[in-house]
Amino acid sequence: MKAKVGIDERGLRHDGRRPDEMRPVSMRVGVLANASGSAMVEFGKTKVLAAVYGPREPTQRFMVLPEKAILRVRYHMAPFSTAERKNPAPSRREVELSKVIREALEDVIITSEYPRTVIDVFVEVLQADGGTRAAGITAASLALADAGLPMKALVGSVAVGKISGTLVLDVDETEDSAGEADMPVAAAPDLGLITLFQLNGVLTEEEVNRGLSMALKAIEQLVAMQKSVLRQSYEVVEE
Amino acid sequence: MKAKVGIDERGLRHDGRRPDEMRPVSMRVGVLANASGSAMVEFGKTKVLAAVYGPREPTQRFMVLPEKAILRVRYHMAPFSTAERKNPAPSRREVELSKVIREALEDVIITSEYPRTVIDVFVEVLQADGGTRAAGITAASLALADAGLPMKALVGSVAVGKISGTLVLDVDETEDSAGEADMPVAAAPDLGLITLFQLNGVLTEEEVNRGLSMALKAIEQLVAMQKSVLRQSYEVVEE
Amino acid sequence: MKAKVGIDERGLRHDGRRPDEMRPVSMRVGVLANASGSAMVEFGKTKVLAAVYGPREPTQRFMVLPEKAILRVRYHMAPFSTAERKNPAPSRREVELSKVIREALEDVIITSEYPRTVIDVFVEVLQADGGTRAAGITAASLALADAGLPMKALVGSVAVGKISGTLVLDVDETEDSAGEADMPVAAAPDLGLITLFQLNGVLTEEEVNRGLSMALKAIEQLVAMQKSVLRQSYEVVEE
Amino acid sequence: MSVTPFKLPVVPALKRQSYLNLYKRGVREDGRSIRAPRQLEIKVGVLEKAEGSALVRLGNTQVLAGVKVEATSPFKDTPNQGVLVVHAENVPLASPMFEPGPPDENAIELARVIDRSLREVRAVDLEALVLRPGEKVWNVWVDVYVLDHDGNLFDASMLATMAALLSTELPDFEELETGEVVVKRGTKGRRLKVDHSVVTVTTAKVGNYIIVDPNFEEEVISDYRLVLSFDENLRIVGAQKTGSGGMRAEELQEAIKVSKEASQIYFKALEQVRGGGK
Amino acid sequence: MSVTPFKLPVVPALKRQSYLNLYKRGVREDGRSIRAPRQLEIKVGVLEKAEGSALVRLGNTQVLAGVKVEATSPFKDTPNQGVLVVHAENVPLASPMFEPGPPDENAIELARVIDRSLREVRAVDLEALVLRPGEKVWNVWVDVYVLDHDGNLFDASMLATMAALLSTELPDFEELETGEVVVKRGTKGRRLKVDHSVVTVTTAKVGNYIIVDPNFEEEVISDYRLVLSFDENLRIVGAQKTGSGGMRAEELQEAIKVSKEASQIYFKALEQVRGGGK
Amino acid sequence: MSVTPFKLPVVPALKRQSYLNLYKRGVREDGRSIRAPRQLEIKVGVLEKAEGSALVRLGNTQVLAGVKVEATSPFKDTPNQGVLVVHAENVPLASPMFEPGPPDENAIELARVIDRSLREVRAVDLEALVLRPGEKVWNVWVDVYVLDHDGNLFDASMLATMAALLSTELPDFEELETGEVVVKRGTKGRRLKVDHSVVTVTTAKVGNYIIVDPNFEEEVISDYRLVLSFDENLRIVGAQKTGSGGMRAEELQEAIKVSKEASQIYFKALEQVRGGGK
Repeated sequence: MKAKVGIDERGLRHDGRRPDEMRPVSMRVGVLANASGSAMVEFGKTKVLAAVYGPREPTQRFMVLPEKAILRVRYHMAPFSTAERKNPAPSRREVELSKVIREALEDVIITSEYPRTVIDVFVEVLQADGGTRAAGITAASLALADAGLPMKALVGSVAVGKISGTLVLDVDETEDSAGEADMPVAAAPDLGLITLFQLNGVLTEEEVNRGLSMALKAIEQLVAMQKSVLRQSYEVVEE
Repeated sequence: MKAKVGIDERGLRHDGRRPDEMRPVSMRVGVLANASGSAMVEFGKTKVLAAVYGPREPTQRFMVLPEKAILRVRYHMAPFSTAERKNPAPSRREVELSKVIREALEDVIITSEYPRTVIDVFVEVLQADGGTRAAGITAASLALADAGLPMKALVGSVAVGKISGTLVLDVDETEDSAGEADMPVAAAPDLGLITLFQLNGVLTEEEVNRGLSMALKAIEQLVAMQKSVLRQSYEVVEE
Repeated sequence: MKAKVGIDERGLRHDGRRPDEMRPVSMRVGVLANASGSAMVEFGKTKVLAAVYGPREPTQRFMVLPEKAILRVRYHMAPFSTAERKNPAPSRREVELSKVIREALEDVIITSEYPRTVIDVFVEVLQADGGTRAAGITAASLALADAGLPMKALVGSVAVGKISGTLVLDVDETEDSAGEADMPVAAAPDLGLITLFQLNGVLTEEEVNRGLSMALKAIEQLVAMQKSVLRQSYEVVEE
Repeated sequence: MSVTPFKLPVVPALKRQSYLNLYKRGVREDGRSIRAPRQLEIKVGVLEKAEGSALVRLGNTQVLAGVKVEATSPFKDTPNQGVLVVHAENVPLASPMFEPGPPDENAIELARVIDRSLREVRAVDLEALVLRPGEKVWNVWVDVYVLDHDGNLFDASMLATMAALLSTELPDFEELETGEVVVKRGTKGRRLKVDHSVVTVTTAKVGNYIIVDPNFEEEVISDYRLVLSFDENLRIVGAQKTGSGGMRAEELQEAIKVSKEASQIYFKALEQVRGGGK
Repeated sequence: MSVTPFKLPVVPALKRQSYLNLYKRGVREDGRSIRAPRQLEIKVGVLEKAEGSALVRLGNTQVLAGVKVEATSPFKDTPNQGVLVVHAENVPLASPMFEPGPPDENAIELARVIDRSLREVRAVDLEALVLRPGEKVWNVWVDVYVLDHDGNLFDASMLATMAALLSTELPDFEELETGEVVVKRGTKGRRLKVDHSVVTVTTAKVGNYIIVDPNFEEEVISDYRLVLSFDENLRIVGAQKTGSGGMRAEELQEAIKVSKEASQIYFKALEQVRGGGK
Repeated sequence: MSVTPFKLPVVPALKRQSYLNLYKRGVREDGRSIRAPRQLEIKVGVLEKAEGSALVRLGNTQVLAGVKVEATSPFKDTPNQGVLVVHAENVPLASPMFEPGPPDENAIELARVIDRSLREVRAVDLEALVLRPGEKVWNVWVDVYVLDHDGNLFDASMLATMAALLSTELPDFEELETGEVVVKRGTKGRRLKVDHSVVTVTTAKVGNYIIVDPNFEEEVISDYRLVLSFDENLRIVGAQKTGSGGMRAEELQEAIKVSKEASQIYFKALEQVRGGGK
């Protein structure tokens, strides 16, 4: 089975992509009427919706900080998003991913402008085909901008994998389950900062560095796309 | 099996009742010492106990409204009330029934007299033989009156079913599981208002209207009985 | 199997102890850096760790008393403490034991000195070989003293069992599962007060009284040992 | 416990009055009649990996329904029937009032009303869901996911449920020697057998008016809502009054007539799904 | 976590003193002796559909116990024994202090003390509950439902449990070819075999007095309560000190004597149930 | 939901500055280098009744790991492999910040990082855990119990996990005719087969410095921590940035080098466990 999803004689992947090629990416903002900001991001078949509410008063009064807004993030998978129906109760994986996604976004939001409030970010995976956290961070960053929250920079995210010994960009589910490593990265290129970094699998030091470069290059393009989508949306609004 | 519980050649039901005949109804108030008000109502073998506490301070401080009392209702089945032991954790059915029972009672209580307080209504099904929500609403309304809470009117409730094509009043469990439709109704006859209306099953428009008339007629009798029971209880107290 | 764990011809128990002999007891205080007070107590292979935090502000603001501190106690077994792995969620047994341990300690702490605060006692069973609640109370009392909380007296605890008709002190797990009765006792000898008393099993009135005497005598020795351990710990601190 | 809602937004009296003034003229803020539902759009097959899916927009309300199937053991009392389960979640991104956590009473009521309406009329042929009689059947999960809540979740969710079921294709499967059933995800075996179309029509009582398909603000100012379920023969296959205001018997009669009419728009939309699906 | 009760009502000092003044004369507010339980009434068979049931009134305290049985697999280490489970709930209608939700520490303690007392003396013959050795046994559920709490839930609940068990009739059942057991609800096969009678007697220490069967206010002002379980031979088959006050050794001795005496009233009541039940 | 930590203690600016002043000179408050972990002590076999156990002290941080095994059915897709599960709990006695209850996001992250690092490199030979192919395998539970939290729970917990696994002896078992497996608790059959050693090295970014093995206060004032997992061949077998500060690419490169060096101290300690264990 690994042979099938590896790199073929032409150097291409199971779906015809080059190793450093992302799946088709789609981004839309302002897709929900109620939310302060929202975005839908697709990486191939992976579809993720993000919505932002706030700054608003916390539901529990003690959950505030005197000098800045608190960020709350929920990463959640729809029951129909996976091959076998997912129980809607939060899994341990969803708990961990909510945490690392929150940390990937927290420092780019200028939360000091809204002390004693809460900013909620809801990330819903509608279809999971690999790279859901990366698409989710990309969507959440867009939704925060769409909500008009002051941000130091936009954040994009992508995962680098290793398949049959080759580093590849934006692994899909088929590749992920057959691959040797999965290294999700999120970054704010305008700040030169990596805001999420994880590795599941085995890599050498050299591979980590090379993989990181691949990811950062792709993230620059994602952020450029985010900016263009936001610009269009502002123009629509201004018209 | 349906034949057995249908209507026989004399036009009678499996337990000898006519289609528009309720099971023997029993009502008692003031059956509990601690509660502000309480009532026990039996429709045949269905036995339901209701208790009211309040108006009192809410356990959670934020759970108040500035202009009126909040009503909290719990419909709950005792583990021994059903054929197979019922798990005491609230089922989805109990959650829904708590909601519709609350809504069936809410507008007859003059909650504006008790702002910033909570009124609790606990409905416990001790034995379930069909019609538990109807008996429960009838008991809860009595318990509210027994608690001396100001009410616009009393509420009674009964379900109409359809068995072998015939509309019948106050279906028991045997009829319910074999029947084609179950339509619970609650009403405050003195106000001319229906406060609960549900239909589970298939009926024509004409049957809905006819069934509703059957139910409203029976509810008038139930409310008359409620009044008589309350009157007796006041007299006892005054003596 | 009962024969094996009974009393042999020399009058000794399965591990060579006399009926009124405890297992080797070990006590240490100040074993944790973060806690206000802490203690580790071993009765043979039974190992229990206790820690005290507070007096401190309650996490929930309403959980206070105006005239004294509130005591919160959690008795909990580590998943690896038992033969079959224990689910870490609190069992009904752990809920009951938390209650009786709290009640065994509550009145010896002079809680009136700290109104509107909470004192937390965490008892963790690291290895369970019978007598965990007794070792836990003994450890908790030490940890409270180690935290410098004002106490009327120290509390020690031990269980008396009945094996093949003989009353025995400090039953281990093997004896407990084969025995006819288990009677845990906690007491503050300096006050002449029994603070925990339970019986699981069948005893005559005479046996209860005789068993209680056995337990109280042993508890006197446990409390003497507690005092000596605390004295040494103070001396270390003062040096 | 069910608790009086104490966090609903307040609709200013002036706004309420402007709504009523419009109703008097038979129309709504967005120009439609008091008897007409909002703009309706149904897209099916919006998810490639689910066995069935549909996205419904009813005005600004958006509901996504996804269907997943799994091989399971039948219930003991119905050994030769598959299982249909409807589950609804008020995902917190859909409304400032929704909070993360297990379904609350509103989501549970929503799912149960949909479930009952389908069940009573046998909308899905459960007998056609048997893999091995008495032992293995399909469990069909419909997950209703409210994405944007601008009122009338019942109608939008029922339409999404029906459209997702109509678009559902059952995967192939393989029986192992051990008797276990392995589902071949991604394959398309045959269509789910949907024998009846069911819709709900929700009316709300606001002031003295009975209006069809209330938006969120209209729900807030309404006395009660009445959810009526119909099959394609216009039999009433379910009903639920929701909200604490009292209803007069004649209001029920009027609501039935009004709802029957409005149901035609919903049925037409489902017909298009059914037609376009094959 | 167990937390110091911080919501108990406050009994005024004057009220407390008036209780103590009465105790000095050996009596209680309602005229009974400090050594006597309140008026006791036991009704069995109050529920037609449960396998067994009993309603106990002890003064104003009311406890309902219901017995349900189901066919289940035995525990691995006791393949030839049925299962007896006692579960208690402090239903919120019984007291302003009870809240909806899973059993708290008091309800759990209550159920466990009853359960242990029955278990140790083998009150119910578990060997007589085998349907098919090693494979199917009766699981007997006793659900203790506190309806009105005016103190001494232990004694009232134990009496309700015993009376409900004594009134229990096991239903008939049928074995299917598949080995499954179908319970024929509503039938009455044979009586549950109850070999021993067990009662608890609760005393409370108030001031310098040991009083039997405290009401709720007496519980609140007591230092501690002592629950002693006895079988019909007056062996002590369980004990539980509850409440945080310390107990002197001689108080235990006195409590045992006092409780043995008082137990006779409870045993007599159970004898009547046993007699009347047959 | 993941929430910005809002209860962390505040480290005074002066304290932070004094830390940074020391780092400038390459040292820490306790005299060690910014590149060195604290005093490390590993004791194995601290619990007689668990199949394996280890207590790790890393400065004032204390973590206890216990291993329990049970016979279970394998997963369907890996019928010839045992199961390894890592579970971590932040027991409330370990820190004023920990509260009773199910594991929070920090405990879950801790367990999952350890679990992934072991899994990817196949540290434990799962094929050697089969009792009866396709039917019964050992489930190996590692429970990580944090007893005293003074920072760097990752490294301490990974060391405790590895040491506990290295000390684990599988019990004997018996197969009944029914096919059931009875574990003979207390016996020592054979050692668990641990093929690889894995350690994590945690660095923290404080000011402009990358320091190894932060204590709790250093964690609080750090921008982020980076947890890198290595096997004995110094391959990177896992990574996790934790904390919300951003990381520069060159910091990652430096952290890898620094961590590789520091890992030697941890590997040496594990070697001693492995050597002493036999």
